[in-house]
Amino acid sequence: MTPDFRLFPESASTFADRVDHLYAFLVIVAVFFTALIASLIIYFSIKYRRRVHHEHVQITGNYWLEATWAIIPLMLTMVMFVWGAKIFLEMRSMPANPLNIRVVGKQWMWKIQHPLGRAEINELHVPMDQPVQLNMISQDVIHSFYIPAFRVKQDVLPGYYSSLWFQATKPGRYHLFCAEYCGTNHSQMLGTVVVTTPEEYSSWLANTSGESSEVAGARLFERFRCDNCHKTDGLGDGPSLTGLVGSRVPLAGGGAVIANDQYLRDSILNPAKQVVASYEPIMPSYQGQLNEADVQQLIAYIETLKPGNAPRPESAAPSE
Amino acid sequence: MTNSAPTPLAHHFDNLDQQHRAATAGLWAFLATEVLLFGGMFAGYAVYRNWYGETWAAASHKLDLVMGTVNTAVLLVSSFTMALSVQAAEAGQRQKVLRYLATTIVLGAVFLAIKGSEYAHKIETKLLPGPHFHWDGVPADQGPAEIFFSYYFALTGTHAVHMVIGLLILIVLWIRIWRESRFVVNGQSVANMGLYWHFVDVIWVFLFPLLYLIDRSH
Amino acid sequence: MIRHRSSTMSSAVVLVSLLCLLAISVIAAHFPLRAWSSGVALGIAAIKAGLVAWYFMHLRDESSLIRVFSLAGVFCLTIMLTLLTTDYSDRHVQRLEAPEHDTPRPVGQRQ
Amino acid sequence: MSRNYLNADYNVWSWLFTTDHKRVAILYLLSVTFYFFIGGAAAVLFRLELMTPQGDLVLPETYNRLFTLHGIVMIFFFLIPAVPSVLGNFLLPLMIGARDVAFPRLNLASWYVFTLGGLFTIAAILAGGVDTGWTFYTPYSSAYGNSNVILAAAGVFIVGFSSILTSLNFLVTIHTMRAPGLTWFRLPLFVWSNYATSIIVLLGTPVLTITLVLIALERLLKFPIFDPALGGDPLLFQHLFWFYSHPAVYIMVLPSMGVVSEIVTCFSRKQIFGYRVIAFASLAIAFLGFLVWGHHMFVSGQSLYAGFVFSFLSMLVAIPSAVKVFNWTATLYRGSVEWSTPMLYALGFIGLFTMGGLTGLILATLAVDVHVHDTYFVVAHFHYIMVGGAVMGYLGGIHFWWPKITGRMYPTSWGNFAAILIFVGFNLTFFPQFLLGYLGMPRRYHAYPPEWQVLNVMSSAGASILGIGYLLPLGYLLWSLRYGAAAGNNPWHATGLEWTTQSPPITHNFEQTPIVTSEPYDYQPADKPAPKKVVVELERTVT
Repeated sequence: MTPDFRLFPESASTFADRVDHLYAFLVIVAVFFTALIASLIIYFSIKYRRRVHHEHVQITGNYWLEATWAIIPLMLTMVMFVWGAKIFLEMRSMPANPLNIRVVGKQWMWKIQHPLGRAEINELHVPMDQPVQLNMISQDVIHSFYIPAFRVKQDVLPGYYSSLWFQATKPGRYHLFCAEYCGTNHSQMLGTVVVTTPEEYSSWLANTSGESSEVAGARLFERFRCDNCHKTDGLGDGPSLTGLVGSRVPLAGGGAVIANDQYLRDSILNPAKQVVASYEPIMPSYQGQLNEADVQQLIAYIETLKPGNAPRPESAAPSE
Repeated sequence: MTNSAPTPLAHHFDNLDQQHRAATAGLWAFLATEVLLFGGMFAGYAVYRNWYGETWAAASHKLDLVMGTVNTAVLLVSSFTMALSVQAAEAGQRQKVLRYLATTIVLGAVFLAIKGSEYAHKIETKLLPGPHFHWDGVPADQGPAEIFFSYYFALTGTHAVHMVIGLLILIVLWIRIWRESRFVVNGQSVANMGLYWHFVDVIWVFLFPLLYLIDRSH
Repeated sequence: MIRHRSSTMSSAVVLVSLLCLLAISVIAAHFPLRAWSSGVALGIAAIKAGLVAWYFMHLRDESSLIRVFSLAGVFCLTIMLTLLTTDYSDRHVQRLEAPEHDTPRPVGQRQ
Repeated sequence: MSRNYLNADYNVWSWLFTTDHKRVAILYLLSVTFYFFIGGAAAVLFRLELMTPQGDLVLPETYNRLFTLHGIVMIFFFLIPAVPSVLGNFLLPLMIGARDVAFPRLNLASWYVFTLGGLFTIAAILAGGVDTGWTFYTPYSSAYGNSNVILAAAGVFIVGFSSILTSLNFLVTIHTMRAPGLTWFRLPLFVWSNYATSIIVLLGTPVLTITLVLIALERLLKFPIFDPALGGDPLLFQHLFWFYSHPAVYIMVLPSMGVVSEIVTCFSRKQIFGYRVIAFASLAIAFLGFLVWGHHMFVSGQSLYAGFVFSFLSMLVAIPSAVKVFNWTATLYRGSVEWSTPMLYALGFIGLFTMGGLTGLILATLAVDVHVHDTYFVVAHFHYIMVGGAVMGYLGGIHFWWPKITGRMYPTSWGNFAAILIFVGFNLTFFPQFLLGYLGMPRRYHAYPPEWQVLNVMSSAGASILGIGYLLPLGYLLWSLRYGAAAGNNPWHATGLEWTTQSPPITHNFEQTPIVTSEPYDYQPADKPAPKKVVVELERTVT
């Protein structure tokens, strides 16, 4: 028996205990009914075995009894549904001020981009006691980001952002898996989640020479000449991007959307999907020219464009 | 030649009525299956049409409305002649059956010919999805438009396959009735064929507005 | 044995109705009906399909069993489309026309 | 020996061109047995691989192909056809007093279609296999995987038509060919459950069929259908796939439920407890089965609301299943229970299906599913349903009707031993996987962290017991064909029309069309000869 042998997983996030409590309830129900059925079967088939019980009695049914054993399970399942839905809703309600980390999944690795430029592969450093939100996208096939110790999992799709949040509660190193079959080395698409104190995380974060997403995004913005159309004064062929993120964008053909990551990504790679009202659908697709990490950097840059801010940070000038 | 000879009774049925009920029920159950076969594509169609309404309207305008309308009419008329064949078969009128079935076959072939020329035109104008697809509208619409044409070809292609199968069975049926010197109008097989043919027609009745008639107002 | 109520005359009437409906459908598509456009087109298609099924496919002479069979596929397709809406009505494209709910959005959305 | 369907004619053509539903059933029996052992062999290999945490026995590519092979072959070529196409084909006309199914030639055609689909699948295996998993998820299957996706999809596409043809036949046969007096509520529950199954097959299978066509179009001709790079939706495929493949679980298990109803009544000599409720529960399962597919997609990125709706609806499926389990158990109450081989399988079914169903509820609970989705918990759960349920039911049925099918009796002590061995081996194989799943071991992993080795070794050890358990019936059933005692027309003293005709039945099933005057499972108390005695005599002659 290896020293690590255990029958129950570690609990290291705020969700873990809550999911475990629900699981315990479910297991108790399951064990109770399995034991009930099994003991009834064994008891009946011994007590009424043919050797001692020739005189079987015909009983064709009993509607009250049957109604009872339809209604009791029904009530139990409703408890399961409501309880499960409640926690699920929290898992899917993104916290107010999370630490945002961007994740790109590709065959067969996880690329992780922290704020302030620190990036890593197949490792995820997070501070404990602080909500962390992962914004994830896949470069190729469907993957699934899974941290058993946190009881969280979310499929990572090509073409569409998905997100996941958790709040770690215990320092340590935990497994990170790809849970959706993604090809030959699916079982090697592993990683480690390293939970540290917020102070350790800050110093880890600072210890980098990498350039931040915003700066890299600004360079891309420059290189692809996005500002030719997206002028800050809104008089270009495309809408101004200042203050765009989080705002309500009216669409050609009615309706409107909130300008979130998905909207920005679609507008860059698949502009036809949602054309802004009163603009011509002339924006070309940058599909094939930008990979998912580039798009994330561009979005990070666009997020900095707020009214009052300088339209472009100094560092955005093409370096070299 | 006005009375139909009795349909032969298969060994495992008690009487002809039972045999007839079984055949009709079987065919209708099969058609229920077919609804879901097309249904799988309708579901995808609904999703994308909802997402890419404008682009899909633009892509739909690339389809030839005249040809589509003519083809719909051809198919509706062929349903009519098929219905007449069934009616004639039930009345045991062999000559009429042969005549109406032949008309149906010709109309079915006309439909496929028109469809074929539409396909050829789409391929010529690079609207066949795949590596050579080219969209001359707004460049950004390329992807969703290509998806439209994927659905166009998948839906009409599946429909065309059904037409071809129907035509082959019709031709075999026609030859069998024609060659039987001591004529046995098998009312059941003509009726079964009729159900299938009408069903394929009904599918087209839905495909036509879904593909050709997306918002033609501008 | 098989006797369906049908005559050349009645079939011809059905055909003429079908062709008229086809014409209406094509004409209607050129009116700016906006949101109603596909509803009208599909409604007319449904009427046409109903005519074909009821008269040409002899549904009016069949037992209720056969009528149930004829609707089974459509019913099942309706289930599929209805349940798909629970997903697609709230995914990817977020229309604001529905009032903003407090419930969270699955897609990363920060404000 | 008197004339029967087996000795009516001997040459090969009389089998290959038969339209006798019983002979078609035998053809299916041979086919599905073949595929069962192919799929089993793949399982043996990957269970061996999983004995150690490192992927050291086979390459990752090979491992992926093995589990895909196991999934495709077991699901489409064994579980789905097993009970309907073998037992259903053989028994359905007998049970309703008909001379054959409604469309005998179509019935034979379904076997040829099945065989053709099988050839494609075998071709895919021989060409190097396919590595998409049986789920064929896009965009991996359509754009990235470089294995024989098209061949394998073609095999599944074709085999779909065979189950459609069989179901079409059953549906029409049940509607139009019941013997005089055999009203709907006098039908054996096996017939009811096959009826419900046929509805699912007819309405579900075509959706999978067309989805596979769409995959082929996308892969071969580069038609964008699901491709996210061009604005397509990769989840659309999952919706369409599970629209069939979730109900497919009920296609696998409902017929086995029917088998269990027959066996439990016979060996407790009781009418079934709550006949109508069980009959309607089958239909309810068939209906509700279409409403729950989205519970395979809780973490896939489908909307929150879809998650709520599908979780809620999934809970509802538990009710008819639970009612069935309670009713079977209640049937034993004050019966006269005989521990025969089929009965052991049936009781095993009830227990294992209960566990499978209850763990299904755990999976339907949203927050917990987030953790256990795509882990070994799911693997364990569906094996409890499909192997603990469907396969136990199938084997129970084979042992119950073997004397009717072949006219021979197998050695019952061997039968009992194998049944117990399978039960033990099964639990040892799959119970540890529940623990592994909650620990977080993802499915389809070729290598895994070392701390999970103990449980994996237990599972592999159980699999070897299970493997032996499955080989035993193959041995003694074949043995019984030659050496088994003549079974007689009704060795179990069961009710049901199939037992009123000769064993093996004559080609046209009945000398005269039977007329039914009594309720199903009309086991008369006392005055009949004690069946136990007969079985004892049989055992004596056998051993």
